Amino acid sequence: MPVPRRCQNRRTSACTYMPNARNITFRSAVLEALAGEMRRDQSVILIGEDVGAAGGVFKQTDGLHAEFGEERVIDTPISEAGAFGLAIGAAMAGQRPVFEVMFGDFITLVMDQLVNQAAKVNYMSAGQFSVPLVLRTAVGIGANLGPQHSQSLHAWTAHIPGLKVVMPSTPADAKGLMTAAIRDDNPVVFFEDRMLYNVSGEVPQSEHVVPIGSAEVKRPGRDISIIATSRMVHIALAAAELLAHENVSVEVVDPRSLVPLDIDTLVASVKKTSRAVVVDGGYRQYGVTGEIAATIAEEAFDWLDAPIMRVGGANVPIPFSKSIEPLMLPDAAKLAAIVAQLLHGTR
Amino acid sequence: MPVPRRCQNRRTSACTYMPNARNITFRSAVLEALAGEMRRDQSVILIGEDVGAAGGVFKQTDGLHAEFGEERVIDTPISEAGAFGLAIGAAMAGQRPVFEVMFGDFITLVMDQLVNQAAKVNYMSAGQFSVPLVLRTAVGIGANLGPQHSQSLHAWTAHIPGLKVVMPSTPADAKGLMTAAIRDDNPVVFFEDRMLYNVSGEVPQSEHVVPIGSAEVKRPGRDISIIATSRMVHIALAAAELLAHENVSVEVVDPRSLVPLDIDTLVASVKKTSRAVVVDGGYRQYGVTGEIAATIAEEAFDWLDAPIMRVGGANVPIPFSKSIEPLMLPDAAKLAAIVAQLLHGTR
Amino acid sequence: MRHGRLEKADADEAAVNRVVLPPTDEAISLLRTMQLIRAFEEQVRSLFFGGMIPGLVHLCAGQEAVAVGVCSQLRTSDKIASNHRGHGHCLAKGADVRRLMAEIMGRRPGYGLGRGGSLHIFDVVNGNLGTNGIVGGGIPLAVGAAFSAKRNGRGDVAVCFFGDGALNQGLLFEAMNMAAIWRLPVVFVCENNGYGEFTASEHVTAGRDPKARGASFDIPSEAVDGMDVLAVREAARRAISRARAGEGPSFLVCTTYRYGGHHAGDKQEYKDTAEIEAWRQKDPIERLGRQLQGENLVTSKVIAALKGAVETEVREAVEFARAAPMPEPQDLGLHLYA
Amino acid sequence: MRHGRLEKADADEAAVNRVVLPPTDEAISLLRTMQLIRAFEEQVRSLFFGGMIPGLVHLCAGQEAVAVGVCSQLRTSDKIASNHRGHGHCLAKGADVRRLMAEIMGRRPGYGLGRGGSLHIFDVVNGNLGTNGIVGGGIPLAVGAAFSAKRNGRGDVAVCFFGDGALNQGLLFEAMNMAAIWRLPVVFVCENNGYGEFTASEHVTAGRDPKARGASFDIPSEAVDGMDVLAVREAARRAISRARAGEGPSFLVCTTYRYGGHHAGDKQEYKDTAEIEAWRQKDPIERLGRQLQGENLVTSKVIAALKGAVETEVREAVEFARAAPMPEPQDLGLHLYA
Ligand SMILES: Cc1ncc(C[n+]2csc(CCOP(=O)(O)OP(=O)(O)O)c2C)c(N)n1
Ligand SMILES: Cc1ncc(C[n+]2csc(CCOP(=O)(O)OP(=O)(O)O)c2C)c(N)n1
Ligand SMILES: [Mg+2]
Ligand SMILES: [Mg+2]
Repeated sequence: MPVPRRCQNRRTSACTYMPNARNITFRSAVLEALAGEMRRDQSVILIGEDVGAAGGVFKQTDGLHAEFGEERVIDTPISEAGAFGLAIGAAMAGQRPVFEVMFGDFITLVMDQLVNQAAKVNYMSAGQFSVPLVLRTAVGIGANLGPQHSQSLHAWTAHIPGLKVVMPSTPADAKGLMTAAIRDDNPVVFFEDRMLYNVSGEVPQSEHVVPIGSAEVKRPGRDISIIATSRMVHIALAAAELLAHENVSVEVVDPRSLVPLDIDTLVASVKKTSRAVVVDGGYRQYGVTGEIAATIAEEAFDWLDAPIMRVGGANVPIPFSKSIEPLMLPDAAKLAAIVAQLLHGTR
Repeated sequence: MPVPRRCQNRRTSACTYMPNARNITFRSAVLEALAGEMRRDQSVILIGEDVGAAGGVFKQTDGLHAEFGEERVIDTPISEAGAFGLAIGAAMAGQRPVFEVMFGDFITLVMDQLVNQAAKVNYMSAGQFSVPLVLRTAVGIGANLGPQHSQSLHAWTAHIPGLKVVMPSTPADAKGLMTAAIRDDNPVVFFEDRMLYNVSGEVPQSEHVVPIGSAEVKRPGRDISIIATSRMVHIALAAAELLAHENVSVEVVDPRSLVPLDIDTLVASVKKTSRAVVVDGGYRQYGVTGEIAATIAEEAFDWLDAPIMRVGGANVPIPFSKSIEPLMLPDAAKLAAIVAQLLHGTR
Repeated sequence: MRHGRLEKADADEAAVNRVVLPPTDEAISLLRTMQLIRAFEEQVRSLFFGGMIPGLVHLCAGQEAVAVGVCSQLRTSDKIASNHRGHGHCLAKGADVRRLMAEIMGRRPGYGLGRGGSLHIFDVVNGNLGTNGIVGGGIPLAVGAAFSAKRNGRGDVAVCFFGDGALNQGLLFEAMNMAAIWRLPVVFVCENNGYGEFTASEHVTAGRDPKARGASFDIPSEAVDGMDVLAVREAARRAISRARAGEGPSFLVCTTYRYGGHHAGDKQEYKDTAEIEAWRQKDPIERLGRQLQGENLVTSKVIAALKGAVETEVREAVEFARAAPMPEPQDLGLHLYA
Repeated sequence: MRHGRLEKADADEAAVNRVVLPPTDEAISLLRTMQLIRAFEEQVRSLFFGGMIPGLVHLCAGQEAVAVGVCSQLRTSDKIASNHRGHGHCLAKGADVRRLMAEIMGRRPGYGLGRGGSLHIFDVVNGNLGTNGIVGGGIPLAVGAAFSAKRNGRGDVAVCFFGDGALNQGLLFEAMNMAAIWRLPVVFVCENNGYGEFTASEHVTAGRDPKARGASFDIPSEAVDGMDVLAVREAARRAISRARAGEGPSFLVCTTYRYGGHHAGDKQEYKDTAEIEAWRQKDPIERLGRQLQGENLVTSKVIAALKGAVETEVREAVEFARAAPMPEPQDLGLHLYA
């Protein structure tokens, strides 16, 4: 078996061999997963606003309508709640819908269907009905879209038992996790940071499945662990690069899914480095960093040399103006400074 | 000035003097606040399903319709999203609505209005419009109401900048915090555990305001801090009583509001006791215990003798059956056992 | 009498709903199923007051004709989505009486291991997508099942049952619009019993004629006397055959009445007794019984025997459920994921 | 020509919408406001392509008659709630051109300190409850303002503007139902421009006649030629006087057209050019100009002068906004709470 390319992970479980890998964008990687699964399984259908002939407002469904037709690529009215309810009913009746919510901010409109129906049907029916469905949505600060078009409420969905929650950071993971999400018999919420759509990376051409619930060490290191989600992984890697110049060896770990959370990989990293920063792009207050930090602290308390720091989005509505929107999230330099402070105990 | 009754708090800030206190139920205490504010301020109106002549499904609005008439106590159609949107518009135009969502599970239906409108209007309009509104809802496991009528999603609302989130545990706090919530110029989400409605306590007859954002030490202690919300405060107090027999001195701290969070009072307690357990009645995964534990750990790391433990609702839909619903939450004995383990390092 | 405005619409349609007596076997089956539901609800009520059922139960006594008339036209592979007042829908769609009772009593042999209760009864074998604790929640599920049925092309249909209260949930309109544009094989069945909880529907529902709400989407919409199982059956037959034939959705507004309170324990202080009495005069079970006797198709003895039989069946179900175990601690975490 | 089905409804109502020419001053003011909006949108478009406006902007060129016709009948204390295509509504309701432009460009003197942008323009002085990024989001806000106005008893009204896309949001129906049962002084104004984003409304909207959706709540509902400011003004006058008189809500379905794409930058590949051309022939500004000239109320010179003046006003606003500062770091946290 040839040596995996670009695989920086020493734990084999999370390390993926990539045959026929090519450099493609995150957008194309998700599209490849969708098209691949739609070819493989007739019951996979795509439902959303302007996902059809228009190919999605971010061109994230481009070509699917042409290939699979309007019976399987369905443009809905602007009726998020009803259309998502419809998708759940279709899933209960044997379809495998991928439902798109155009902007992550609008998942607020489907919460009743998601929480009170989709997440609980398998449990309430004692397994008589399942809800094999993917809810995908584009999120992310940074495109000057303002307070109602930039939020990522992944913390909400991670709070609800019965859902799985996925947040890919790389094109390969995007393809592998979307494939796994579609094949999963449970409702999976799939958050795509739209600022990653044009980011490229190596992605296997053939079928590629990344199991949901496996974290990956994206960069090994010794001195401190940065646990980062989705786009924050890239900022963490850039910060790690900056810190490498100062002889700080940073390990970057990407949980890849929030539910299930691969806590073992996270804890193993922190037990090795004894220090951790958790970085996430959602609002910081009562966001996912608290759960992750607290869980690690419970499991690795005796290994910790410093408190686990948490970095998240500023706790304000997301302004649209170019001058201040960037203040919502840390950049690599800011994150590196936080890490440096933590290492030198000057907090 | 006479000595405050029943005040177990050594920090004067959080300690309330209670003139003319009588023993009344939590339900009556909230009702007193509503009636008091409606008398004081003509712009206070009450909007909800069956809140009028019927007096609420839990009799939580009993008598208000008779006193204030249908112009101010408004029965809505079963249109949660629209009616809540209406309340927001009314608030922007000068009313001070108290909007009731009958069961906390149904707040899922008003999330778009809450998150994308109410929470952001003051910010987006740069203070031109504010949204002085209270969203009250009854929550709580334990009445065999099943998966869609027992959830408390306070963690969600606490995640959204621009909202305040209140969770009273005692009748006095319920009155004082509801009064403060109605007077607040911001959207305040007010969670009432319906299992507390019949719990009685001393409540001042006259105007009583508890500032939002002030935690209270409900029982002072030396060995360990239990930080508990809403009904969990009572379980914590019962556990503390059990532990007192084993010569363990437990301090019970009630944040009373999640946003703003009175982190100083929490940290002061933990710095004193060096150990903490955080207890909340929502689903444990990605719930509020993570944020509270992680925040305390950040601030009091060097004082901690053990990891902060977190106790929450089981991570499953809430079953209705009498035999297993009680397993969703800890009781006093279970909580006492967790504390004992933590103290004896046998975890 | 309140709840009268809808009577009017009713009357307007009387001509359309001309009664056609079905074959005797089928008529008896309609009668029997209504009796079964009535007997079931009576047992549930007494179990509730006897402390054997925790939580909340919403009984459908008085409304049997709607569930039975509609479901009589469905086959097993057709789907229904029900609401909080759903025992009748479940039984009419073929639910096992014992498993249903067990679920309502929180016992392990129930449809959901006794963890869901009355508000959450799922029955995959009979195509029941669930009773539902969310007003309106089941509506789009049925539309989704209809979407799936259309894809599968085997002529299956879906039905959602909901109350007049759900007429004001925006979800209904979204669902109707999609059903109409995609010509989905779904029937929207409103059980208009004049009240949502303790509030008279006329206080919260605009428009003289609820049918107009469906008609605004160009969905064939008709008012039906929901106390007449034969009228319901006829209207359902028309709607369901349209659906099977690929002609899209229909909307049936069935005027009916719940004899009891919103939930067992509600004293109904918001209704006057004359109103209740007037509606009891229209009892759907009595009515069909009279019709069948009038045509000499059955005797009062047969009717009594049928009634006795279903009462026995329900009593046995109660015995079964009473003897059945409660869920065990290890059941708490089962089926969280598929 | 697509977007034609609605033309039909339009024609049916032509008789009702008989044009009444307003006093000259007022007619000129209508013309001027439409010109102002057109000039404003043209500037916004070129600023967007010049990289001076980040994010997304949705322009209303072509639709001016609706905003202007309706708002001409409102007083300052009346409220409006707008949507994502809202610059016209803001200007018609009296917004300061400079502050509006500054907000859209993300500058500190804007209505929201330059933090909200085009989708979030609030103007308390002129009773504007905001443009809105959520399709349908503004509708219940207007209904709430109407609720408040009714309580206050000063005869104020509220108007919500929304597109044909919002016709399918359940929120609209919930809002209409409440407005109807409580007879609230609110006017629902649908700007039916035939498309929601890249999807033709006929593909996603059931029912031949959108008016029927309002009528199903017994709300007086009329189709209006939204390219004719005088027709809009007349229909709005009727609706608003009903509202002021305590006679409750109305629904106006105004057929109109957006000349440009869904947002600046959308190339409109889903429209054919003949369709665009046909609609441009109905241009509301040209039309009113012709009507006024036809009645010899103004000359083409006056019209040109008016146009020149608003163009200057807009250019000055651009200069103002360009020179204005961006928000500062400390602005990030301002106004989180009142
Ligand atoms: C979304 C939602 N809102 C409120 C409730 C509380 N609730 C349960 S049943 C009911 C009344 C329903 O009335 P209707 O639809 O007419 O059905 P009926 O009870 O009359 O059969 C209400 C308000 C709920 N379960 N779900
Ligand atoms: C709830 C919601 N869903 C989807 C969108 C994305 N979106 C913005 S505008 C729009 C189309 C709206 O169409 P219409 O209401 O007809 O207004 P128009 O753009 O034609 O003026 C959509 C789908 C949104 N902003 N909000
Ligand atoms: Mg009813
Ligand atoms: Mg449109």
